Order: sequence, then C-alpha cells, then structure tokens
Amino acid sequence: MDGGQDVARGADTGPNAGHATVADRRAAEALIVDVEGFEGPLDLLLTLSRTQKVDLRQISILALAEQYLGFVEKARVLRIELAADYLVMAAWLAFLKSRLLLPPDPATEEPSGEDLAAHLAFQLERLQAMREASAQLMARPRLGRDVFARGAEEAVTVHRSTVHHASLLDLMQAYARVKTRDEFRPFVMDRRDLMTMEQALDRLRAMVGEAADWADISAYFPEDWQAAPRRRRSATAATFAASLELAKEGRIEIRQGDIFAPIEIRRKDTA
Amino acid sequence: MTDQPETAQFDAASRAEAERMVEALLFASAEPVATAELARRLPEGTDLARALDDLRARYEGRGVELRRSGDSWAFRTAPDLGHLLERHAVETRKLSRAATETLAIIAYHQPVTRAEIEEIRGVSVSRGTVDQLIDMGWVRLGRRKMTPGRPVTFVVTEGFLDHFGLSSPRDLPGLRELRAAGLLDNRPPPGQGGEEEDAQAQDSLFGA
Amino acid sequence: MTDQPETAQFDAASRAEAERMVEALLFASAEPVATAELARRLPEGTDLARALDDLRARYEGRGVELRRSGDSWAFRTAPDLGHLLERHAVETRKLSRAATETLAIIAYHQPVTRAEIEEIRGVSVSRGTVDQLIDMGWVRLGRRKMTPGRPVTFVVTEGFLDHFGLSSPRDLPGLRELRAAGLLDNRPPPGQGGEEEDAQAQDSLFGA
Repeated sequence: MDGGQDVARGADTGPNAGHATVADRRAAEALIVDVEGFEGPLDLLLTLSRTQKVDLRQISILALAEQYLGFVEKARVLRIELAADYLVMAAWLAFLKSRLLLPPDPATEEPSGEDLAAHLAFQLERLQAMREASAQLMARPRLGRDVFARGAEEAVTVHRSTVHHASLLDLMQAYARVKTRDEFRPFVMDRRDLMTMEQALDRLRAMVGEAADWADISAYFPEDWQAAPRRRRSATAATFAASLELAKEGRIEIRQGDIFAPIEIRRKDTA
Repeated sequence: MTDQPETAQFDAASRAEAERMVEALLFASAEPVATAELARRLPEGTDLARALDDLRARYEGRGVELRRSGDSWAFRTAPDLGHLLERHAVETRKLSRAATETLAIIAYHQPVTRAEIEEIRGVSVSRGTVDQLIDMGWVRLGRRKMTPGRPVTFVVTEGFLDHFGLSSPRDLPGLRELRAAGLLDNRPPPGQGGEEEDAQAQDSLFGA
Repeated sequence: MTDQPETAQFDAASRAEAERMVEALLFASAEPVATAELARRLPEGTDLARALDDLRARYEGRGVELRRSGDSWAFRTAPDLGHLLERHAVETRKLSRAATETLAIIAYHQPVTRAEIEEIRGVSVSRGTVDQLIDMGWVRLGRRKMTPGRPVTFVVTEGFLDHFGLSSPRDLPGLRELRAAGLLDNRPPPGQGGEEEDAQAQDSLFGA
C-alpha cells in the first residue's frame, strides 16, 4: 500500500490538491491501478476532468494537463508501463501547457494555445456526450428484453411451381445434337458398308474378261451391294475408281453418254 | 393505470389494463397459452375471463382473431386472409436436355413410338421424361401403330405449336436449314437414317 | 367487401379491408416488414399509407403497438408491459463499453468513418468491435466518403431502430440538443486548413 500512498500524494499536483479528501485520494489511486481499464488517453483525461467538479465547458485545460502529466509521472515512478498513445498525449499536453503559459508569438501562424485547448475541451465534451447518449440508448426499452415481437410467427407459405421453358432454337439444337451425335464419337471407320477400291478392282479384274458388251458399272456390284443406298453408293465409287485404274492399264474402255448418264465399261480387246 | 379513488373509474382502467396485458402475453407467446398460465402471469385479482371476452370482442372481424383451442388461447390470422400468407413462386427452368431431345424427336418424327425415340436418341427414354412433356401439354398420345404389339405413339400438340410459334410440325426447319443456320456444323455420315433428302440426291447422281 | 354501388360505402369497406390485410401481414411476421414488401403483397390500388395510419391509430395505447423502424413496420408489445413478458426475454450478449460507445457514435454521427469514430473516442477501434455490431445486424456499411482514400462509412440499420424502438435515426434520444450544442459537428482540430498531411499528423496525435 506504500505505492498507493505515493499515488495519493501524486494527485496533489492538481489544483484541488489542498482539499483532497481520502475519497479523492482513493479515486486517484484507483486511476493508476486501473490504467488498463481506460479506453485511451482521452478517456483518462475525461475521468481526470471530473475531479475538477465543474461543467466541462468551464474546465481548466491547463489544470487538466497538469493532472495528466502528474498521473504519467506517478505511473513512471511506480514503473507502470503506459501504452505509447498515453505518452504521446503527455508530450502533446506538455507542449500545450507551454503554449498556454508563454505569450503568443505573433510571427507564427500556428494555432494558439487557446485554440488547441478549446479543441481539446470540445473533444472531451463530445466524448462525454457520446458516452451519455450511449447510456441513454442502452436504457431504452429494447426488443427481446422489454419489448417483444410476435411469438407465434406465421410463416409465409411459399408454393413453388416450376415452369419449364425451351425455345425453338433449343429444340432445333437438340435435334441437331441427336442427329449428329455419332460424329462426336472417336472416329472409327465403319467398314461394313464400305467397299474399297482394291475390293472393286479384284472383282472387276476377275469379271472384265467376259465383258464384251457395254454395261453399266452397277452391273458388276455384288448382289448384296445393290440395294442399300449406303452400300450402293460406296460400291459405285469404288467400282468407278477401279474402272479408271483398269482403263489406265488399257484393259477396259469407259464411256458416259451424258452428264449423270450411266457410266458403262467393256473389255478392250488388245490386238 | 389511474389513481382515481372512484371505484368505477378504477375498475374501467384496470379492466382495460387487464385486456392489454392478456393481449401482450398472447402476442409474444410462441405457443397458445393456457388459461391457467395466463392467470399465473397476471397480477392477482385480474378478471381474466372478462379480459379474454373483451379481447375476443375487440378482435372480432379484424385481420387477426383471438382463437381458443381447448383451454388455450392464441392470435391467428383471420381465415379469409390466409391467402395473404401464401406466395406463389414460379420458377422458370430450362427444359432438361433429355426432355428437349425427346421433344425434338417427337416433333420431327411424329407419330413416333417410344422404341423409335430410343433408337434415334441411342439411349433409353425414361417414363418421366415423356410424362413431363405430356404434363406440360406439349406432347400427347397419338394412334397406336399397326405393328406387332400395337405400340402407342406420341405426337406434339397444338400447345406445342403455339409455344414454338409454328403453324404445323412441317414448319420445323429441316436438317439442311439447320446446317445452313450453323446449327449442324459437321456433315453427317452418309446414309444415316433421316437423311432421305441427301441420300435421294446422291443416289440419283449415281443413277440409282 | 361490399357490392354496394355507393362510392363512399365501397370506399369505407375497402379501407377497412386494407387495414385488416396489413394487420394480418404484420401480425404474422416477427420481423419488420418493409413498405415495399407490404405493397407487393396487397391487392393493387390499396392505399397502404392510409391503412398503416388507421392501424397505428387503432393500436395506440394497446398491449401491442404498431411501430415503424425506418421504412419497415412491425407490431411490438408495449414497452410498459415488459415485466409481464420477462420469460420471453432472450439472453443477449453483453456489449463492451467500446461496442456501446462505437454504436452510439455511429448512430449519432452517421455516416461515419472508422477514422472519425477513432477521433471521437480518442482511441483506435478494433476491427472486432465494428464486426460485432455488424454481426448483430445493428450496423452496416454506408456509402464511401468522397474524401481522399474514399473510406467506407458505417450507418445503423433498421434492425437497430427496431431493437431500440426508434422510428428513424432522427428519434435518437437527445439528438436535437447534441446538434444544437455543436457536438455532432465534424470540427477539425485548429490549424487544419484542409491540408491533409497536416490533418493526418494531428489526427494521430489525438489517437485517431
């Protein structure tokens, strides 16, 4: 409790030092011990200002600055570490104090000590006002504590219905997709309906010896390649290509009466 | 409340106050409140029965009503206003791919059996898909096919034509038009079913 | 509703009906309902403002009251009956002093930036404090301020107004007196002639 005594005496630097009661001393002591409880230097200043027991508008900023500096000094003596912003405030208040005590320098454009002090007073008053407003707000009848909402909430029933939509384009694209789906598979030649030129050539070579008269190349298609359009088409192409090959070899003659007319071949007699 | 000494005035004030209290209690409660529970929560000497009567009369014909169920009391929305607490949320969703394809096949090939649809799509068609299209009013049953088993066929409806702005299913663009429109990028392999036009043209080229 | 051809009668009936409907809608909801939402749920042409006025008058002094918070409306039990309803009280997190002060500063000074809150409190505001207020649904982000850095601002929500029984931020206790006393002014420290660097330096001096 020795430290406490020190602090109590430390508060004597204030203007009310002479009339300090035991209670005041205790309060000042508590200030030091509870320094953690302060919400920053402005809060501390506000608390200190209450010891002046005057309206905040009449407060002596000079006295307040001295109180604060005294507080910081005591904290230093007690080896209580103060956060940096408390020290910054102390430095600023020391500066303010010198401004207030020294006659103003007419050459400088810097704000006067009075202006700075007035602003600090404004800040304190504003903080105090916000603190009171906060208390008033919290004291209002509050929802869930004093005032209540309907307990049996009747929820809105939502009837969901889904409307499906498709456009003509969707429809056409879907059809195109279905009809071309095979094309998007890895490409595998379907040889079942495909006659190669070699096949046609082998067949033609074997048969051409008998072809004395002009005949449509389709006559040379195997029976099972005549009907189905896809097979017939492949046979036509392969046999035509084979015919050209044989014509080149000089084994057959080839003719077509007109555009799109049947292509005919016959054996070429070699003299 | 009032401090008037006249009994009548005091009585009127306390009667109104009792009604207010019951009102607040019932309003704030999540569950209907039993008469006994109300009595327990109200100041002693409150004429609860009268307060409930007053309250019931006050809410008569209002948007909410005081309702009794068994021995408990609660505020409930007036039955005729129930519709205000309903919301009809209509969600527009794109028709699924399976449904769109099935619909397209029916439109292009109608009348078409389920087996035929499956053959064209190359996958089985779920009952739900066709049912959905029927539900939507875009597809209906056509005549049975005169083939073994007499399978049902599906055709598109007037509603379908309406929705897609077609005057007849024949107005559906053909594959060539689809291709011209860039909807069919690849040349189809020759001779695939449904490409009669193409096959025709080539066949005639080769003199078929 | 009535089929009477007389306009006056019809009007009176539809007026009463509108009031009933708004009553039902607001009674059904524990949360305040926005005016726009009410309008959406009511038949077209309903005079919503009048219905709300009628309803407010009807419930004046009752056990439940019609209350406005911002642009939303809700029925709430009368504040003087809180003692009856203690059992419905919900345990709320006790707010720290920093949180209640920050909340008050946001309410009275809104829209307000974090730097401004810090200047008023003379101490830095932890992120957690504002986050907690946002979490509780009492504070939300407002528009960015048109000053260098375009800092975000904070404003109070309709949930805040609802919780504290305020119709609008203008109804905050003592607001007028505070404004008259100049305590809501954004008064820069002397010597700050809009030179931002200077301001910065002094702000940090004041713990901003």
